[in-house]
Amino acid sequence: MSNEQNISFEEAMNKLEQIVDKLEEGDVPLEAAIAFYKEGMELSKLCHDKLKNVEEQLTQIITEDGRKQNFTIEEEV
Amino acid sequence: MSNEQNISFEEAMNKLEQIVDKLEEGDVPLEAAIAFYKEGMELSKLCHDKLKNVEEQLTQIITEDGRKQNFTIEEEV
Amino acid sequence: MSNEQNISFEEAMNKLEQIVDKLEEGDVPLEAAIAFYKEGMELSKLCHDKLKNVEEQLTQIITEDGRKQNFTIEEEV
Amino acid sequence: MSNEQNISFEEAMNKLEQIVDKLEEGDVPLEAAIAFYKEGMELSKLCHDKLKNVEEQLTQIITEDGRKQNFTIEEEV
Amino acid sequence: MSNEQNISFEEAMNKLEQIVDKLEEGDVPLEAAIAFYKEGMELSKLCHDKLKNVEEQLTQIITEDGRKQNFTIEEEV
Amino acid sequence: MSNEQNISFEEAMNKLEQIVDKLEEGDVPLEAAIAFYKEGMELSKLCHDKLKNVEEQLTQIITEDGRKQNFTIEEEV
Amino acid sequence: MQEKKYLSVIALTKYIKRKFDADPHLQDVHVRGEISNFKQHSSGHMYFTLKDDKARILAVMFSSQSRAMKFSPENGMKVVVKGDISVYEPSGQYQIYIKEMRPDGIGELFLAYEQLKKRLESEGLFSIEQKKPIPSYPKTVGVITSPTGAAIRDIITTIKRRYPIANILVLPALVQGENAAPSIARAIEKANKMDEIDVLIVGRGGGSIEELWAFNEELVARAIFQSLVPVISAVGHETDFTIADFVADMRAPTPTAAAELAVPHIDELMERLLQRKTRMLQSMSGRYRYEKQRLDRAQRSYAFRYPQRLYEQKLEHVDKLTELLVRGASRLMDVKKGQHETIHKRLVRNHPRIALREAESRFDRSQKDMGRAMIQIFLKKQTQFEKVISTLQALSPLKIMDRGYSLVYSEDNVLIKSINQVRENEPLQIQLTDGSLLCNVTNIKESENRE
Repeated sequence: MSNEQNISFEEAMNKLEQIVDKLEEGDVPLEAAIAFYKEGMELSKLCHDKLKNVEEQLTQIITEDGRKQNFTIEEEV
Repeated sequence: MSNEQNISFEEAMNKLEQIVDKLEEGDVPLEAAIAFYKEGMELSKLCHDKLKNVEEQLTQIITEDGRKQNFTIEEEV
Repeated sequence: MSNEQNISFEEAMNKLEQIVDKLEEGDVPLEAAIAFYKEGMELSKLCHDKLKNVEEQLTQIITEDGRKQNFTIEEEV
Repeated sequence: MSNEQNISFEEAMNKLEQIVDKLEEGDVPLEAAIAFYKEGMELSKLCHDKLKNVEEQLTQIITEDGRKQNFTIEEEV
Repeated sequence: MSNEQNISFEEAMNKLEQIVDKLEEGDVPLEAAIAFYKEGMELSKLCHDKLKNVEEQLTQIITEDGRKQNFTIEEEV
Repeated sequence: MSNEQNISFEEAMNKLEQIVDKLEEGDVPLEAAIAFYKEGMELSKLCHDKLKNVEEQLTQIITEDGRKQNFTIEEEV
Repeated sequence: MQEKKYLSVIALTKYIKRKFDADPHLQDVHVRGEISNFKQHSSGHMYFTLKDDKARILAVMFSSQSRAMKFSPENGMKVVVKGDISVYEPSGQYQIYIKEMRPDGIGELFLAYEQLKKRLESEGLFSIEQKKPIPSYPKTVGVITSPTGAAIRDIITTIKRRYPIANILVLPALVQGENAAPSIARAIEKANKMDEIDVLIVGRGGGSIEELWAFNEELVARAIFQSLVPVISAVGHETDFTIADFVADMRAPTPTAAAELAVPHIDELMERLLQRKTRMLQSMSGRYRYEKQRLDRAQRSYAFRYPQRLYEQKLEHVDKLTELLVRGASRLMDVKKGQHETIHKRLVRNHPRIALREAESRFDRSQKDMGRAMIQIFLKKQTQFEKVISTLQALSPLKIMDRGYSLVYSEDNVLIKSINQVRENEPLQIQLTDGSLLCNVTNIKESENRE
């Protein structure tokens, strides 16, 4: 799990989507399914965290820009 | 019986289905039928336990996820 | 960021343009995109500040006939 | 700047013209523009001063002639 | 200037005309122009004096000639 | 002037002609011209006086023995 | 036999010569003929052949006779001669010894004139380059002519009238007859020696060709040519030219005309002086006016009248450049700002918010899909299980007991199907539908109707 922290959002998402695909194929043995599910949930959490982080960064950029500059992104768009 | 604990849900289910098939054939001596039945009941318990276990894990993962999803197994069915 | 203070307006503009080009190509991973955007915003601000600064200096240089020349960004935009 | 005091009016004008050309071509780096503009303004002032000086000298010569000579150019015409 | 007193009328006139030509062509460097102008004014005065002198001599010779000729320089013009 | 009294009529006339030619050619510097003019006027006066004032010359004949004697025209019968 | 007496050749020749010389018909013979084979020796003797269509005769003319002759004989020339016929002993030839010879037909004088003219001309005596200029204002005029007669009077009066300041020096000379030519030549030489004469008039009044002949003589021509004093010829003969006329530095048709050519007229001189004065004055005043105009022009020049033009235009240029400088800087700023604005807009347009939203939805979808798939798997398995269970339960052999049957198991859990499996007092387990009974065998009875 620890090394999964270093994978990118896209890699994590790809893995997650592979898991979903497998699960949706339907022939997955129960124990395997729950194992996949468990891994999927972890990846999901990872992605979620990354998204959260990105959101925070964006908010920060906007805030910083808003403080430092007279022009704001929203107005310009 | 002890080694049966290590078989998978699907193996247990297969065995169970074989027993059912045999019983359906009908000309099984009662004594054998009872034995099959008994084994079937044990397998049934095994599968039930596995299912129960998976259900519990699912619930637990969702809970750990922290997000309140209003999905329960029963409701989805 | 500190060394970026020393780059010229044109260098900053070039960097900014490269970043914008990459972003416009669209294949940038999310985290990279956010980092690019962040850098882009900083470069843009740097350029803006430099423009502001040059304008102020230009205005400060008094014309031969004693008038101050206005070069203001806001009015011109 | 001190050595520019020794350049001739025509040299100063040529330099000024070159600076104007450069600025009008627009190829000047932003930071260089300020130096160009500054030099241009100084050259402009230098030229202006030189012209002023010539005017004063001319006036003086004409006045002296008026004192020294019985004839003035206007009368002869 | 003192040595210019010794130059002939024609030399002075030639110099004067050269100066006039140069000044009227307008190609004279500004600093040189004032010197030219000054010299021109002096040459002009010199020529004028020399011509005045010639006129006086002419008048005197005519008078000495004894015969009254109705010649005056002005009338001939 | 005194030595010009001793020059012959022919010499005086020739000098006068030369002076006239020079003056008319116009190549003479102005100051020289006035001097020539002065001299020309004196020569002119000299010639005039010679023509006007000198007594009639004698007519002589060379005799057989080489002597000069006055000659008068024999009236034809 | 008598010896014959032989004559010597010379004796014979002398005899014949005597016969010729004694014949009066062969003395002073007049002969007409044409000259050929003409030879003249350095001694002056002439040798030639006199011939006509049919015959020829050798002719000799000694220099003593030819000297007085005015013309020179040439081959082909037709002549009439007077001479004696004699024999030249050494060759034994008879020949005519000419005493007089004249051209046949044309006049001797004319021929002489033509011959001399041709010769002198070829020698260059007439050439223009040799002519000396006649002085404009002669102090002394020499006159070579007869001191009596009209010519001298005309010359003197004309000179005195025209130019009274000139001296006149008369050099008397014979102008007619045998001695005229040497006399004239001498006078010319004398005039040259006197060193005071500025111009010479040589001439006489009109007359016949014979009277004027002295002026056609070579002697006179050479004297005139050699004279250092310019010579005006004045032979009173309006139509024909004498040799002297050709050689002289100037030719006058009459003595009066010569005098007019020799001296200027005093009135003309006075007029000339006045004219020169006027011309000097004109050129001087013209010069003065020209120079004054030139000076005026320079003084009136734009550069001097409006010296401020020297800097005004330049000032304008400086102002214009300064304006361009400000405009250039401003434009540069505009360009840079425009560039920045454009790129900034592009940056903002590429805000990662959209990418974020896409990522979020992708994430949500995956998460949801995974949950749904998992639940489906679970439910499927559960259903499968429940189905098997219910079938199993339906097939349960224990259902027979519901009808009152029960199952008997031995102590070691073996189903008892025969009495033979059991002994008395052996504990047995009887299984009923709703439970089991633990019993002991008290009696064993074998069925009777069993086969």
